[in-house]
Amino acid sequence: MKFIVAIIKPHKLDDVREALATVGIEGMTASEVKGYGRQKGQTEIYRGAEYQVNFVPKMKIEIACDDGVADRAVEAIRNAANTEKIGDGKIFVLNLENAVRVRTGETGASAL
Amino acid sequence: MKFIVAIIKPHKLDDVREALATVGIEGMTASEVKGYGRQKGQTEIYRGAEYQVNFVPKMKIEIACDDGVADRAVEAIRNAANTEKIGDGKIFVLNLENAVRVRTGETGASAL
Amino acid sequence: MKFIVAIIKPHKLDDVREALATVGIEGMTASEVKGYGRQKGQTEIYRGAEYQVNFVPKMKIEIACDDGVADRAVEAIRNAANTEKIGDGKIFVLNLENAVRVRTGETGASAL
Amino acid sequence: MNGADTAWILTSTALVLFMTLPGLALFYAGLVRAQNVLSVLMNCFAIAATVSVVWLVVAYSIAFGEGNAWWGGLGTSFLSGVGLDTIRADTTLPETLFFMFQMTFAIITPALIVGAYVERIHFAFVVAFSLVWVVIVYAPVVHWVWGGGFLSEMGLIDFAGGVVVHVTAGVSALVLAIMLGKRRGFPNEIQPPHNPGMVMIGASMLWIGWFGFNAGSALAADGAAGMAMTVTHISAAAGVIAWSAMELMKYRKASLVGAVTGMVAGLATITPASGSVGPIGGLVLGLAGGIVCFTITQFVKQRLKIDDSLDVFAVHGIGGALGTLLAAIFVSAALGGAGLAEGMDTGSQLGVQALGVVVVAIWSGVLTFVIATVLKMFVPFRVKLETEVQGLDLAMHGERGYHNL
Amino acid sequence: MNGADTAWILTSTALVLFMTLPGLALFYAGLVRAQNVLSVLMNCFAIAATVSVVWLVVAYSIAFGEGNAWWGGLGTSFLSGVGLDTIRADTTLPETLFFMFQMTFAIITPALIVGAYVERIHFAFVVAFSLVWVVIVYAPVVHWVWGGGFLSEMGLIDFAGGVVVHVTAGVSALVLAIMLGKRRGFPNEIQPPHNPGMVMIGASMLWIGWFGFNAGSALAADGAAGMAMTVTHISAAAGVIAWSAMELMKYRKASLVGAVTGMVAGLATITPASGSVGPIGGLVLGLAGGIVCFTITQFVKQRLKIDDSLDVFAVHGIGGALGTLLAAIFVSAALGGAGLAEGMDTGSQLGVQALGVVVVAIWSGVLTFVIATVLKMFVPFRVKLETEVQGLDLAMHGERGYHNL
Amino acid sequence: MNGADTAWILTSTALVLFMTLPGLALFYAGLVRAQNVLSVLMNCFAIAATVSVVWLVVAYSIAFGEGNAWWGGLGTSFLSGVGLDTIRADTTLPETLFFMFQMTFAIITPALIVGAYVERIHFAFVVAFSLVWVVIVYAPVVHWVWGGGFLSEMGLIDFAGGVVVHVTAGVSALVLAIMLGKRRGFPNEIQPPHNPGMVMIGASMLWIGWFGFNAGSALAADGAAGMAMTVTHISAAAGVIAWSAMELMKYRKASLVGAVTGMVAGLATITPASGSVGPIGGLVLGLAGGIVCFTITQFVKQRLKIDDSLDVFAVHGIGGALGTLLAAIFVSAALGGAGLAEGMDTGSQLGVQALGVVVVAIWSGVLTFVIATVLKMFVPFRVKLETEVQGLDLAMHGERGYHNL
Ligand SMILES: Nc1ncnc2c1ncn2[C@@H]1O[C@H](COP(=O)(O)OP(=O)(O)O)[C@@H](O)[C@H]1O
Ligand SMILES: Nc1ncnc2c1ncn2[C@@H]1O[C@H](COP(=O)(O)OP(=O)(O)O)[C@@H](O)[C@H]1O
Ligand SMILES: Nc1ncnc2c1ncn2[C@@H]1O[C@H](COP(=O)(O)OP(=O)(O)O)[C@@H](O)[C@H]1O
Repeated sequence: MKFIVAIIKPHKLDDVREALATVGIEGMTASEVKGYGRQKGQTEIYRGAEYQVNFVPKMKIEIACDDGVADRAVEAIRNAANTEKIGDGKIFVLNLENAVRVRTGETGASAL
Repeated sequence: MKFIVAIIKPHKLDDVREALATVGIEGMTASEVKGYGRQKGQTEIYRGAEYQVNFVPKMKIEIACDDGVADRAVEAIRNAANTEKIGDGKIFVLNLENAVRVRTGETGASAL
Repeated sequence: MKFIVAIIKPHKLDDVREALATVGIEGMTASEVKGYGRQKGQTEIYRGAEYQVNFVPKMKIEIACDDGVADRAVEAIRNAANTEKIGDGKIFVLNLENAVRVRTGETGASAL
Repeated sequence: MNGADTAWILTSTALVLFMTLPGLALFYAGLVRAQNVLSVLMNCFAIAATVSVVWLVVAYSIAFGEGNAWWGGLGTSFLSGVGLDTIRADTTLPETLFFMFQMTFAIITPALIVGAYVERIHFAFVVAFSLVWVVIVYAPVVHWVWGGGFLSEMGLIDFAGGVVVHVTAGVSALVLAIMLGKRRGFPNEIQPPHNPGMVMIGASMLWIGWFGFNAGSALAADGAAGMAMTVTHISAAAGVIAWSAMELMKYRKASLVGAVTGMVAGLATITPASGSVGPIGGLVLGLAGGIVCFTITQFVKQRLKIDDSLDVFAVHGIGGALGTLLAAIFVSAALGGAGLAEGMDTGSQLGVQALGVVVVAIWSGVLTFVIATVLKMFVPFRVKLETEVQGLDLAMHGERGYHNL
Repeated sequence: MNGADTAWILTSTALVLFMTLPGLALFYAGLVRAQNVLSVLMNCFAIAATVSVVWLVVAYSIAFGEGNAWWGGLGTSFLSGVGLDTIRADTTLPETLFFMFQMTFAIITPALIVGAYVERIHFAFVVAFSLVWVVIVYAPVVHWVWGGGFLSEMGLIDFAGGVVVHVTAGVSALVLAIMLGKRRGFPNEIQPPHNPGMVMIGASMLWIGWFGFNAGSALAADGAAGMAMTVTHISAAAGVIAWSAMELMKYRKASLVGAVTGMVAGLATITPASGSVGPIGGLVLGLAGGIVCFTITQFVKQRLKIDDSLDVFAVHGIGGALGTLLAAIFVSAALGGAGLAEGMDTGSQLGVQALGVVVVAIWSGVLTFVIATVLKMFVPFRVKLETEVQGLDLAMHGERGYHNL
Repeated sequence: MNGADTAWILTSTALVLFMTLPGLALFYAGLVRAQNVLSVLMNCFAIAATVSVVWLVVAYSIAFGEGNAWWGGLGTSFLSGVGLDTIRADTTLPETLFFMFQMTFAIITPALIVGAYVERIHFAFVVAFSLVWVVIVYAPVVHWVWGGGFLSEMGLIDFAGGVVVHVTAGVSALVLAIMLGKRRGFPNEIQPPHNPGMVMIGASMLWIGWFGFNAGSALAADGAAGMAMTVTHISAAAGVIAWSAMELMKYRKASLVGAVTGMVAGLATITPASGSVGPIGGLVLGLAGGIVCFTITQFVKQRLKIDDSLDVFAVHGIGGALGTLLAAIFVSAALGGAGLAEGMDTGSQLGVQALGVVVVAIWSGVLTFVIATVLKMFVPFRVKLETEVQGLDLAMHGERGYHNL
């Protein structure tokens, strides 16, 4: 199984969720994060001084999925999150050794 | 070593923490996340309209541990987090290549 | 490639970011987390009662990088985050199978 | 000059300004997304500051100068001729104080319109529009109703501004909302209020401040003020109960935002009638306001699909109009009211009330359309989609509402 | 009618309503978990709205109608017979205004009880209980003490409601807390206040509003109001100092929530005495209130293990009772007070004070038990454990307090 | 005694206390890091409580006792000799009320200084310093200007405290900021305000409360109060416009925090002149205040690199001094003012004004230096670096501002 970590623009969350549904992925975990990279944060002003904000708000999505759908999942995320602008984000794929559903104790793919 | 990522119901955090202590795990990192899955969020009402909330509040716990205790850790989390209700969450196990304690520079299991 | 997860003290974020730049890492994702470990939280008082706070605020930084720089990255984080006090944090290194840049679709190291 | 009346109106002036700063600002800011909270607060704050100066420069004179049946002229611009000891005609108050008390109404009226265009309008347009609107739309209507103009001549009952404040703001809001267009995602993907507690704080301040608004409109510390305060309070309470009851029937849950919205509906409805009706009237008007505004709110958004984002028309416009009409009925002594002016019967009074509502609604709607059409040639009207998505706070004002990192 | 007195009581009415909306609501809401913030605000808001109507319909009449030594009867229901020019007997105020001023007390008293049952009670019970309680428990006590009933006949000193407001609310709160049971996790795993800043905002509004509560109870704009405001303020300040000193001794830290709780203790303690004592009396009562309430708070929660969640009994009940007793001592001219009523000596006055406290405490406790016992047969009393765990906001009201995603 | 005047000053007292609790507290707390929000609120709250007691014990007597040209002596300590019916000399008010009204000024003045030392000072020092400062620095200056002391003899115009409140606080703040040193990271890595919305709420309360501050300083409900309220409001509005205009020119964005800071600048500037100038004067003073304070704010922080963290000197000190000087010009009847006192011409008045500012500035600066130098031998002055990094809330007060986990 794979553990996919995607960093996207916050307002793209719903689009990505729907895109993943189309490839059969019905579960995910999202969290607010702050990103640093090529895309620079806007400046903030405060009483006549300007402050560079280094980190920009991003959404992180974590998805555990079967090896089989991993590539399609990545593709789906990419298409849904893409705005052709710097800062659209990244998708990271890690290997997932095991998964367990707390409620039932099912393990492996059937736990997803 | 293993890197365990558990998604649980927020109010189960303390129970899980205590359960992990019983298997000798004294360190973990928790964060608030929003989960999407079988469990659907409650609806919110606003001036005569109803809104479906897609994501439900969850707690994410990350635990690095030695291979030896990994299974017992997963079991401990499962038992502590289980309420037999949909939405109890998932436990994901990834391989952890290395760990370093910032303060001392210790690496591997001794860094945990 | 490697996926580095560092748990540090919140006020060290900027130091770590700068340290990573010196080893050529220009991208990262940060998030607020709560940590549990040797360092105990301060107590809070409320109307004549004292409460032990189990979790202390920490910052989590996630960095995807090429195998080549991984060790230097870990070293850089360690030096920047170190205050020689309990609770300075941990650095975890996982294997990263693939990375994709949403905007361009580039994969692998060139996506970082 | 009467010291007691002066003391109460000094207080009322503070109360009514408090309704806008921070009352209404919080009420509205809590209803939007977290990324737009500051822009809403800034809209209200900037309107308060700029309208105050315009009121001094010209609007007060247009509203309350000698003038004729249509406007007050420019004779009192910059309060010329008004000194420490000048008493406002037909009152027992220093004219400076009367000027201030009325200014607080001139501030909150355009601020009410903010609810129509939040989360997508350009800040420059907000300021430009509000200033022009106060001079061209609001000030003349004030003169017609309270400045001795033709509607007061006809005997229109509008004690504290059902027509002057709520109908003008409500109708103008509806027109602007249509011209500006919907927010991205409206109506289905709109996010619920980011901070209902903030909404409740603002609502509570509106409730308290409304005592200055309605009881202050007695312009005296007397029984009329006491009765106005009483019916105002009862109507607010009845509005809360009515709206919550509707929600309970529909969802088996009563929401906080619903309860406070019902309060505003009850208050907007009693406003024109607060000098005429008795406690029973207050009760009925509040219930009616809550039920009717609840229904219209859904009609406008779900049927008409108009994104009058914070329901200015449905709550203020409709509430104010409803109260203006019902005033003709509950003014009757038989229903515990102050009694009809002599020469008037319920029918004729109802006619005057209806006329007042219609004339002012048309005036506000048409002129708002004209003003906005002209202004948007010179001032940016709506922000870019990307700005709307990111939120206005950072893009328009270089600030973020909540910093925790 | 006296215009100056009317002006001040119009203001005081606004101030006392401000104590509940949003003052007390914020004070309580900041103390609970983030998942219950809206339910607390909603409890206070719903109580304000529904009690207002009940006050008009029947409670005011029971409290202030002609009646006899025990109750005021139903003759003044719906303010029948009260018009624009009706003056309230023994005052210089329009009766409508007196009605409004007293209403704000009838609102805050049941709202104080909210602190006992937060985070686990069912919303339907809150509304039902509060309405019945105001009619059956509160209104009669008001009549006994302020409406010419038997306690006023006996010469009980309770200027602004130590017995009428704080003892009734405090004792009823304790009884409800016991009947309802502890919150999950009480006492060891209770979370600290989710937003102490919100608590401080509410507390500040309570401090300001209390000027209307105590100085307003002079029912006039005169030296008595000035002195009442002075001793009230000094007592609040002394309460802050006393509570903070206790914390510093115990933890070497003074907390914000502790400081504002001491303020409330000082204010509750001075309330009954604010028409009788001088500045020194205010200072002593505030210090006494802070120290005693601090001690009782811990006794109730840590010894008795009763989850009177926000310490309504320990702070209001005890503070109000303490002040009522001390009033008998510090009323003496020798201590800068207004002096004992003739025919009274300190001993006899103390007897009357003690009697008043005991009678009202028993009345409130017993009737609260009866009302709750009966009501819970018809209305859900406590929410399901799962709802309690998730928080009441979403389950009861379909809203969440903070939206950042 | 005059009931109407009493009614208005009762209200004004509530309004001015409201400026500090919670107005100023929120204004400042929103500007700091989230980890210090409670410490700022606690500083203001603790100052309010402790200064109140000191005011009763000794400071009021020093300020307003009989005394001589330099101080009022100790004769009125504990309000000895002041009863229910005592009328304050040269007023129509009960002396208890005059005592309370002036107390609210004594509370807010040291609270203003809080802005200089936030995020790094030790709580014990805040309390100790504020108490000593009120007695030694503030009370005598009050006597000189309002208590019949030498500056009032000379004819200094300071209606509501440009010199007494703003210059004393501003200069003392600057001295403390220099002595205490910069916050870690100043000036480049300072974080922007953690909650600008909270700043705006506080600012709005300051605006409303300032009506009590300035119009209340008329000590009567009359035309003078009406005019003071008018010029105060206009100046606040003009300050907002001026500051926002400066920001727009510099960044093409107008921020909310900037707008509200301009408001404070406009209000500080009009304060001393609010009894002397007309509407035009109010407009000019507000614009001048906004522009000058905007410039000085940047000069102090970016040039002088002094971490007067929340710009107390630049906004209050400079604003108050500027207004004191301009009062000499805009008092002239030709400019719509009340006219110069006889025997005075603009030049001589300007001289008196300048003298007042300089004398009080030196007095405040030197004594603040002495007090702080002595106190820090006994009380911890600045917290440890680690505490500063973690934030003061948890370390000093055992609480956290925001709990969501
Ligand atoms: N090396 C990295 N490791 C982890 N996260 C990264 C890394 N580089 C970028 N990110 C995340 O991806 C986001 C977008 O990256 P950025 O360089 O700004 O634009 P782009 O995605 O177009 O390359 C960043 O805000 C950050 O959250
Ligand atoms: N495929 C997945 N990848 C990552 N997280 C998931 C996935 N599926 C579910 N989750 C997380 O687990 C939580 C519980 O899953 P859900 O399907 O609601 O119930 P259950 O755990 O009983 O199957 C979700 O809210 C989400 O946070
Ligand atoms: N086994 C673990 N798995 C995941 N995170 C851990 C683990 N142990 C500690 N941490 C994180 O590292 C932080 C610091 O660890 P702690 O034991 O307090 O001090 P130190 O880093 O000096 O050993 C903790 O607050 C927690 O966030």
